[in-house]
Order: sequence, then structure tokens, then C-alpha cells
Amino acid sequence: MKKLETRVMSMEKIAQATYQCVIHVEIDLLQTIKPGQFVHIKVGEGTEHMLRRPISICDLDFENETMTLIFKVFGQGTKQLQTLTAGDLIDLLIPCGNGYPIDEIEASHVLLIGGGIGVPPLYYLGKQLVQKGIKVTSVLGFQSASDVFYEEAFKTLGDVYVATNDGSSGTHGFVTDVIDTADLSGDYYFSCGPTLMLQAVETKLSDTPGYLSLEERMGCGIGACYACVVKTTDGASTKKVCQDGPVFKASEVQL
Amino acid sequence: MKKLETRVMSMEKIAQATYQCVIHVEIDLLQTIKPGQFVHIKVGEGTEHMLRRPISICDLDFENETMTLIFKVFGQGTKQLQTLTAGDLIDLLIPCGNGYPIDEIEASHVLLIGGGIGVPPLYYLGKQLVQKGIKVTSVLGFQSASDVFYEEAFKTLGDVYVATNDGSSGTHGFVTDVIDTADLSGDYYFSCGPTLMLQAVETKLSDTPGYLSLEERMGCGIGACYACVVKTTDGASTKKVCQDGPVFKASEVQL
Amino acid sequence: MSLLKVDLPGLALKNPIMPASGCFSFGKEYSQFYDLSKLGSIMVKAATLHKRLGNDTPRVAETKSGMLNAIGLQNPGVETIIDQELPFLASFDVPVIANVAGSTIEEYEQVATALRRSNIAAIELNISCPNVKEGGVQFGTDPEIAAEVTRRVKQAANVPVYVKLSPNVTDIVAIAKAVEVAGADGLTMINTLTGMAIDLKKRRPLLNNGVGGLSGPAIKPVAIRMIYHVYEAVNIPIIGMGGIRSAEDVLEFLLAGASAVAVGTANFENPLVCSDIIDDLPFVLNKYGFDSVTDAIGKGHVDA
Amino acid sequence: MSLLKVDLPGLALKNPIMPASGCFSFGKEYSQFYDLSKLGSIMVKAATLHKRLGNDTPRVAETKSGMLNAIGLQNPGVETIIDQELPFLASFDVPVIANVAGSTIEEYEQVATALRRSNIAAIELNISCPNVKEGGVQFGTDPEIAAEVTRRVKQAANVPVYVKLSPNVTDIVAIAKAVEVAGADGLTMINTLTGMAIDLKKRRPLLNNGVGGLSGPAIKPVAIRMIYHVYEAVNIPIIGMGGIRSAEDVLEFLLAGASAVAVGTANFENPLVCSDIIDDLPFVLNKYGFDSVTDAIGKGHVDA
Ligand SMILES: Cc1cc2nc3c(=O)[nH]c(=O)nc-3n(C[C@H](O)[C@H](O)[C@H](O)COP(=O)(O)OP(=O)(O)OC[C@H]3O[C@@H](n4cnc5c(N)ncnc54)[C@H](O)[C@@H]3O)c2cc1C
Ligand SMILES: Cc1cc2nc3c(=O)[nH]c(=O)nc-3n(C[C@H](O)[C@H](O)[C@H](O)COP(=O)(O)OP(=O)(O)OC[C@H]3O[C@@H](n4cnc5c(N)ncnc54)[C@H](O)[C@@H]3O)c2cc1C
Ligand SMILES: Cc1cc2nc3c(=O)[nH]c(=O)nc-3n(C[C@H](O)[C@H](O)[C@H](O)COP(=O)(O)O)c2cc1C
Ligand SMILES: Cc1cc2nc3c(=O)[nH]c(=O)nc-3n(C[C@H](O)[C@H](O)[C@H](O)COP(=O)(O)O)c2cc1C
Ligand code: FES
Ligand code: FES
Repeated sequence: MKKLETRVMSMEKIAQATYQCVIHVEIDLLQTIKPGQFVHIKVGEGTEHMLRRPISICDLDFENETMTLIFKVFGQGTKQLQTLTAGDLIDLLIPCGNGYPIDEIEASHVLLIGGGIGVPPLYYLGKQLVQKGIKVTSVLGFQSASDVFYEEAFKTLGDVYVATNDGSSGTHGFVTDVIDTADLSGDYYFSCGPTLMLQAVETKLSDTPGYLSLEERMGCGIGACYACVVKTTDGASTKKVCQDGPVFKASEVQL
Repeated sequence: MKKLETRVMSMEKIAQATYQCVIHVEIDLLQTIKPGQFVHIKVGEGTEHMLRRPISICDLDFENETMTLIFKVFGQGTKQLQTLTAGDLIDLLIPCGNGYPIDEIEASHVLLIGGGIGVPPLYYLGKQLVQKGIKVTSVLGFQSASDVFYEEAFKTLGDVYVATNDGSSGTHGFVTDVIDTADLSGDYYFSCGPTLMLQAVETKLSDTPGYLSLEERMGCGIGACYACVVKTTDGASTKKVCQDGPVFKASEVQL
Repeated sequence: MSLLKVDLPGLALKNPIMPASGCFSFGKEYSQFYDLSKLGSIMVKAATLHKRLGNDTPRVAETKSGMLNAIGLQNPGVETIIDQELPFLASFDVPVIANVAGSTIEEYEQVATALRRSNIAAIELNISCPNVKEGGVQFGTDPEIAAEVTRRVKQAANVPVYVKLSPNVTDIVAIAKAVEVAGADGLTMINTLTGMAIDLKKRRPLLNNGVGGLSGPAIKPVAIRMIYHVYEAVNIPIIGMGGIRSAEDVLEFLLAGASAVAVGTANFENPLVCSDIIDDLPFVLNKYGFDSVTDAIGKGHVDA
Repeated sequence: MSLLKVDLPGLALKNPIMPASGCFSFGKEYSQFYDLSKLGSIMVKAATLHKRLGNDTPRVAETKSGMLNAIGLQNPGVETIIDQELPFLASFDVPVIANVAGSTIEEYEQVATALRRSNIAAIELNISCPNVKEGGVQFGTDPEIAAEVTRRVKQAANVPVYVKLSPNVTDIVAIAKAVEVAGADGLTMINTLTGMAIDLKKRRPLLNNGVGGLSGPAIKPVAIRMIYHVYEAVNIPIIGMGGIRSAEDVLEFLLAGASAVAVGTANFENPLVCSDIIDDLPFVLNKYGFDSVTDAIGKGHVDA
């Protein structure tokens, strides 16, 4: 991991309050990044925001030496990040966390299950899986049609099912409703999204081995402050989301 | 006085760490401004800097509807102001303070005595005096040749004497040395600069009626917080630099 | 907007927003920016018995997301305030809260007595000003002395008395309870935290007075914590303050247990801040699902 | 650079910069960013007798120019720390300061005793952690109890003991003097201010623990004030902390009376901050006319 000051190449609105930010990253560094890892971003230059913001890595482009992030404007930090434009400097810790263990699994068909801002990290993961010859089916959940993004991008990887809470696009309901109605299954699943969604997914797919990407409020982002812990299944110890995660085996942690 | 969000037209370095900033101000407002008044500027958008920065109005351009400020990068606030460029928004309280009482004085020859960042407010004052047919002689003090600015501009108003502490430009020494060596005198003097300089000027020109523009650390900038007081000569009461000043009759206040 | 109304002892507030004492003088300067009748109330600058010139300058310093001040209670004395400052405010439809300060218990009493002939709606008893050497702060750090001042001022005053608490104490709940028992009609909190900045060039404290009071967004978490705990311990209303600069901040104070709030330092950043907050507050209440200001008070407590 | 050297009890520091306890774990993570041998010292995370899992999450919240934390002393227990964490640090040329915490005086003693078999250079006695319900903070707010813990830990320890003071007190000078008399070799100050933030959507305190410790630039003026006053009252050295993020900040602490400083929250903003400050400090000392770190200590006092 390193602290990197680099340039924003573009900032584009791709859905309601949702922005795609492309950032220049040199090839040597890009090559060390695994799907599921995140960057920890400094907001502004002064002291107002002392904590960085964790954002998942959504895609890498080795040819153009760029990295893509997708984030939703949620509070003051993401609001300020959104004002960055091409040419502006951005200060990152990169790469953070462990990522999905794609080299360790044996699978022929994998389900990607993402909710809202949990969708972005699944995209680069899906690309890598497809490259390994693994079939990918994506289930993407959003609040509403205006929140949907990257549906077309995921279609280049395999089948895509969209669910919206209000039914304005795709299936009316949650990602778990899609799994039911479309009767989806795979050898493995990878999921990222709000805790309630992850719990529902874990319950629904309790027979399938899976990996979850968790969110927790962070301090350091590198494993030094113990802010971002999650209890292990036995309750006897904790793991750090920023360092041991954000990706965990579903059976490993308490949600 | 009003709170104004307006646009920066240009930001230009004119001497060592010294910047000239031209700002759009509508004609109606420009017409209410008197020489010696200042603006109180918000630094950045967030909470890091809760106090505004007072900067004197250096010049007005009625035709182009602009106001010119000149400031030195001193600490964090002015450092950040300096990063503004054409098109950026700037948030001002305008106009603040009382200004020089040019309509109340009877004079045929006036000395303008400025030191460092005390020079800017004297420029628009000088222009106004000249317009009233009053002869103006300017004495401008700086640290060093690299700090000198607006020497040519003041020459359009009348005679100009420059003093530098290290002798790298003009007279070697202080503005008071120039007054001695050039044997300058006038019916009135107007002075703005560091307190030590003002004291020396007041002592040297004790027989000439004069007006001083003072600096004090400010909170509100509008007379409501009592941060910026200066004692009256009798020591029995105080005046507020932001509201009763920044310009005071030399005999009125204790330096 | 009736959803903003709050009724407190002596104060029928049309909304819960008021400028904090010392940050708004006696209102005249801010009346250039908006109609003061818009405000819920106005907490005017501290009054002592006699005129005070205050501390030498510098009196303020900026700190990160905050500021230090050591004005030193400069004011023209209570009689002059009544005769020359308060009449201006009488022309607005807004209840005035007078801030009473002193170096001795007697002085507090005398100021409160003098104010009987004014048209103020309430007294804010400032037992917590950290910038006056002779007295002031001790009154706010000892529960018994705080109670005694409260009792005496209650007797002298003809309007409700709100006691302003100092945050520079180990146990603010003990002080709050003591002044409640002594008859306080309400509490205002918090005053400034004692702080200092050092001038690296001059090699001495930046403020001439040495220490000063820290205010602004930097101290908001301390204010919220103290209000939260005091709310659970007393039955009198709290007017909250410390770092407020937005309607969201106001809601946070209401949830912590404040019934109304005061805005201090943020007036310097934005002279229109109180007016802006009053405009925004209905929308923010609505956004977070509250029907009214009173509906939100204390709702951040886990058992609320 | 010999101009940065400072000698303190048990600590021959090559420079006065060290990470603050709890913000640097046991160093491993930050060793990815720079060579830890560069540091003056390292204050490692709090150790209790047995393993602790700490509080439930959320454990941190951002505030203006600061943050709140309620980690709750999560640590693997002193024995595991000695066996599994400290050996890594032994490979660097840097003295280690262990942070000792506990819920009872006995626990403090036991942790200090256990540490006799480690190679630490000093103990930081954490009587001021605000995030543990059973104990912790009371030890830091009563001068007599603070003195008693200090005495007992001094007896148990085989290295110098620095007592970490809580800022959440009415009179920090009284506590400082009490622990000095009880045998403290030095002081470290300040720990965090107790604060709270409320989640407007969830209508409850944002941190699961309710209150948390406020740190970062927001609290610097409070730290400077307390160090300034304590420096005038005691004869043992002070390691200062609270909001430091630049070499200028360090100089301000030195002028206030600190002999060395620790950097906490700023490590999260910039993991290289300690290294950057060490690089900058000689230039800043020079800019303000100081020959060395020791030349600057206490020089902000008006009579210095
Ligand atoms: C490993 C990880 C990966 C993430 N990836 C993405 C992503 O790809 N796209 C995206 O839009 N969002 C992502 N998030 C969530 C994102 O970090 C938060 O939405 C963001 O930090 C909110 O910051 P703010 O300043 O807008 O909100 P504020 O509420 O102003 O933030 C205040 C503080 O709370 C923290 N915080 C608030 N919400 C969250 C949250 N949900 N998770 C963690 N910290 C939070 C902030 O980091 C900050 O410290 C990720 C979170 C984690 C932990
Ligand atoms: C009426 C008036 C007119 C002024 N006009 C000019 C001008 O035309 N050009 C110019 O370059 N400077 C001018 N100054 C000085 C200018 O305001 C300060 O240099 C500036 O505020 C420093 O801010 P900073 O953030 O860079 O410094 P910092 O030291 O970071 O500022 C910290 C705080 O101290 C205050 N402060 C620091 N130095 C001064 C000072 N000398 N006077 C008042 N407050 C100070 C700041 O306003 C701020 O609140 C004027 C000051 C006053 C009072
Ligand atoms: C410049 C200044 C002057 C103040 N004067 C007084 C005062 O006279 N009486 C008083 O009770 N509080 C005084 N205060 C404290 C404020 O009323 C308020 O309690 C404190 O600043 C916290 O609120 P804030 O963070 O919104 O400023 C003063 C504060 C400032 C900044
Ligand atoms: C996340 C976090 C964890 C902390 N843990 C400890 C701790 O275990 N022991 C301790 O004595 N202080 C602890 N502190 C307090 C710091 O050591 C320091 O005293 C305080 O944060 C002020 O310094 P700062 O403003 O530079 O952060 C912790 C602070 C933070 C932010
Ligand atoms: S954020 Fe610090 S340990 Fe994870
Ligand atoms: S700055 Fe507030 S009265 Fe002058």
C-alpha cells in the first residue's frame, strides 16, 4: 500500500447522485490491485475532514493507466469529492484491504450480487472471473430506476437481473426476490451491499459458499486503529474490515 | 454593508508574495464605497476558517465594475485566497468601516505615507484627492526591492518616494527617513502600515493633522463582537477598528 | 410557521433560533442584514454593574474550525445598556434575553436588580465566562457557589433566570442539578472551553489575556455530550449552543435534549446564519421525519 | 540531526516526534510507509491484563477538524502483546512506550508487572481513557486516586512512568501535581475530550458506545492551554499531544512547555505525517530562530 497523489481524469454523473470518477494510476501499481480492494481518499486539503473516505475500486484500465471509482453522494465528504474535475489532484491510500480470493476458488458459475453502492466492486471482479473462464450471473439491486447504473457493463459479462425496491426497473423487490423468481444458483457467490441485504443473501444462499464485502466506519483504513472491526462467527475475536477484509468468507463473520 | 457572493476576475502576483485580485462588483455598490474602507473575506467554504480576513479596498473601476484588492500571503488564510482564479466565487462583507474623510478636510497638499500592505488603501484615496484638485505626495515603505509594488501607479498621482529597509530600492531606511531627507510636509497626512511605522509617523509629523488606518485582529468585522478595539487617547473608552475605523484621526487613538 | 414554535419560561419563541451572547452585541449591526423580528429571541452581550473596558488586544484568534476570544466582558454597564442599547431592540417583535455577569455575588444581584426596570424577557446568568480574571469562572465550577449565585439572582430578578454552564468542569451534571435545585428556570450551555494559542514569532500567547474561550464547530461534540447528559438529569429546559452553523446542527442539539439553540461564532462567518437556519429548519425537520421542533426535543436518547 | 535530540527519563530521543497511543497499533501497518527507526519513540496501543474485544461498532465518527472514537481498549492482553507484538518493534532503532490501562488499581499493577519482562523504554499510564465503562476515567479525574494508581504502578514497573492526563477535569494542574508527588517521571497530555455526535437518521448517538473521545486539530487550543498551565506547576517533563499535524504545531507545543510530542489523529489523515514532521522540524525551528528543540521548550511563557 502507498499514499498516492495523482490526477482525476474525469468525473461524470451516471445515475441519481451517483458519480463515476476516473483516476490516473501507473501501470506498476495497477498490476498489484485485486478485485474487491478499495482506496482511502482524503477529502479536501485542510483539517475540516480528518478522516479519509473508503471507496471500492470498480474497474482498472491497464492500457490507459486508469482506475474507475463509482460513488454516491451521501454526506459532506462525498459531496466534496464530487466537485473534483479533470486535472485536479486526489490523495489516495492505494490499494487497501484484501479483495476477493479469485485464485483460490474452484468454480464454473458464480453469482455476483450487489446492492446500490455495493455494485461497483463486483464489476472488476466479474471481468476477472470471465477472463478465468468462469460463467458470471449478476443480480443488481437499486432503490429505483433512477439509481441504476452499469447494467449494460455487467451485460458484457453474462446474464444480468436488476431489482428495484419500487419496481421502476427490473424485478419489483430485493435481490433475494430475483434469486427466488429466476431460480438462480451457482458454485459460489460474491456479494456486496448494505448489511440487511448481505444478511438476506447469506440466509437465502446458506448452502452455497460465498464471500461478502462489508462496510464499516473507518479511521486509519490500514489496520492500525481498530475502528472497523467485525466479530468472527464464534464471537471470540474480531477481524478488521480495512485490513482482513473488506471481503470475508460468509461463514467467517457475524453480520 | 452587505454580504456579497461575486466572481474573481483575475489574480496576479505583483511582488514577492504579493497578489493583486480584481473582483466584479456592481456599479450601485461601487458607488457607495469610500477610500479606506475594507472588505471582510470568507476563506474557503468549510469550517476550517471560521473568521473572515479583512483586506483594504485598493482601487475601484466604475467602467468595468470591478474592485481591486492587494494582499500579501501571510498565513493560511491569505495563502488560500491566493489560489482563487478568474471565475471563482468569493464571499465578501462589503463595504466595511468608515474610510478617509476626504470631504471634510480642507487641504491643498497631502502626504500619503504607506508601509507594506498599508500601501493599497492609499491608492484609491490618492486618486480621489487628485480628483478634488489636491496635490498628493506619496511615501511608500517596503522591506526590500522585491516587495515594492504600485510605484508607477502612485507616480500618476504625484511625486513618489520609496524607502526600503535594506536599501535595495529608493532610500535606505524607513518612511520617516524619507520625510527627513526629502524634507516633506503637507497640510494633512494619511498613513497606513504597521503600528511601529504609524507611531514613528505620528511622532515625526506631530504638528500636521493626520489620519491613520489601523489594523487589529477581527472577529465579526461589523462592530458586534468587540474584538478589534483601540483605546482612545484619554484611555477612558475604546473605538472599534472595524466600525469606527479603520481610519482614525491621529490625535484620537492610542497606538 | 407554527411547527417551529417553542414555549419556554418567559419565552414564547416563534422559532428556537437566537444569536448567542457576545456574538451579536445589541443587535444593531446585524439589523443591516435582516429583520431581527425573524429571530426566536436575542441573547445580548454581557452586562456588568459598571462600564468595563475589557482586555487588551489581540482579543481573538482563529483556530481550526473554531476561534478563541478574550473580550473580557467589555460593556458600557447595565444602566447604559438599559437606557441606550435595549430601546433599539424594543422596536422588533422579539423577546430579549439579558446576559448578567459580575465579579462578586453582589454584583450579579445588583445587575439583576437594575434590569427590573427594563423590558427583557429573561436573564441568562453568566457564571461561566473564562476571560475575566477577578471572578466569573469560579462561580461556574463549584456546584455550591453556582447554586448560591442562582438563588440570589432569582430573588433579585423579575423574569425567569437561565443559568449558563461552563464546560470546563469534571462533572457538569452536578452543577446543572445544583442550579436547578437553587431555582434556575432553565439552562444555557455550553459557554466556551478554555483554550490557548501561542504566537510562534512573538513567543507568547497570541491573545493578550493568555487564555481565551474556544468556540465554533470544533466544540460541538463536547456541547452535544454535555447537553445529552444534563437532559437526562434535570427537568428544566436547556438552550443549547456550541458550534451551530446549520439547521442540521440545530436538529442534532434538539435530539440531544435542547429545547432551543443559540448561534455564536457562525455569525462571524456568515452574518445571515440565523436567518438562513430559520429558513432551512422546516425542511430539515421534515427530511428527518419530525412534525415540529417540540417533536424532536430529546429524541436522540436511546430510550426516548 | 543533533538539534532535534531530547533526553527524557528512560527516553534518549533522537527527535521529539512519536505516534500517540491507539493511533499506531504496534507499528507494523505504518512500517509500510516509512522506516520506523526514524521516529523519536513509539507509543503503542493500550494493554490490559486480559484480552478485550472493545466496544461495538460504529467506533469512530468524523467531527469538524476532529474525530470521535470509542474503541474501548480492544487489545490482545499484555502477555500476547509482549510475545507477539513487541518483538516486531525490537527490529527498529526506536524506544517503545507501553500504554498501560485497567479497570482496577490491581489490573494496572499487574500489567506493569507483566511488562517487566519486555524491552520497553517507558510506561504511559493511561488513567484517562473515556471509553471504558467499568473504570478508566475515574482514575484520571480525582487527584488522590490518580496519585494512588501512580504510586502503585511506579512500584510495579522497572521503567520510568509517564502519567497520561485527562482533559475532562475542572483543574488539571491539581491532578498533575498530585501524580508528580506520587512519583511520576513525566506526564503525557492530553487524552481525548469526551464528546458525542448524534445520528439524525437513526435518532441515537452515532457511536454505539454513546460518548467517545474527541481528538484532532479541534482540541489543540485546549491541549496548549493545559500544557501551558501544567508546565508552570510541575518539574517533570511533559509529552504533549492533541491535534498536532505539522512542524509548526510541534513548535507551538514546545513553546507551551512540552519536551516532546505525540501525533495521533493526523496519522489517519496522512500516514506519513510523523515522518514529514521530522523532516520539516529543523526548518521550522530555524525559521523561528531556535537552535534546537531543547532551546524552544517552554519559551512561549511570558516570563521565559
Ligand atoms: C470498504 C468500503 C468500500 C466502499 N465502497 C464504496 C463505493 O464504491 N461507492 C460508494 O458510494 N460508497 C462506498 N462505500 C461507502 C462510503 O465510504 C461512504 O458512503 C462515505 O464514506 C460517506 O462519506 P460522506 O462524507 O459522504 O458521509 P458522512 O456521513 O459525512 O461521513 C462521515 C463519516 O462517516 C463515514 N461513513 C459514512 N457512511 C459510511 C458507510 N456507509 N461506510 C463507511 N463509512 C461511512 C465516512 O467515511 C466519514 O468518516 C464504501 C465503504 C467501505 C467501508
Ligand atoms: C482593516 C484592515 C485592512 C487590511 N488590509 C490589508 C490589505 O489591503 N492587504 C493585506 O495584505 N493585508 C491587509 N490587512 C492584513 C490582513 O488582514 C492579514 O494579513 C490577514 O488577515 C492575515 O490572514 P492569514 O490567514 O494569512 O494569517 P493567519 O495568521 O493565518 O490568520 C489568523 C487570524 O489572524 C488574523 N490576522 C493575522 N494577521 C493580521 C493582521 N495583520 N491584521 C488583522 N488580522 C490579522 C487573521 O485575520 C485571522 O483571523 C488588513 C487588516 C486590517 C485589519
Ligand atoms: C467573541 C465572543 C464573545 C462572547 N461573549 C460572551 C458573553 O459576553 N457572555 C456569554 O455568556 N457568552 C459569551 N460568549 C460565548 C457564546 O455566547 C457561546 O456560549 C459560545 O461561543 C459557544 O457557541 P458558538 O460555538 O456558537 O460560538 C462569547 C463568545 C464569543 C465567540
Ligand atoms: C482511534 C484512537 C484510539 C486511541 N486509543 C488510545 C489508547 O489506547 N490509549 C491512550 O492512552 N490514548 C488513546 N488515544 C488518545 C491519543 O493517544 C491522543 O491522546 C489523542 O488522540 C489526542 O491526540 P491527537 O489529537 O493527535 O489524536 C486514542 C485516540 C484515537 C483517535
Ligand atoms: S480503519 Fe483503522 S483498523 Fe480499520
Ligand atoms: S471585529 Fe467585531 S467589533 Fe470589530
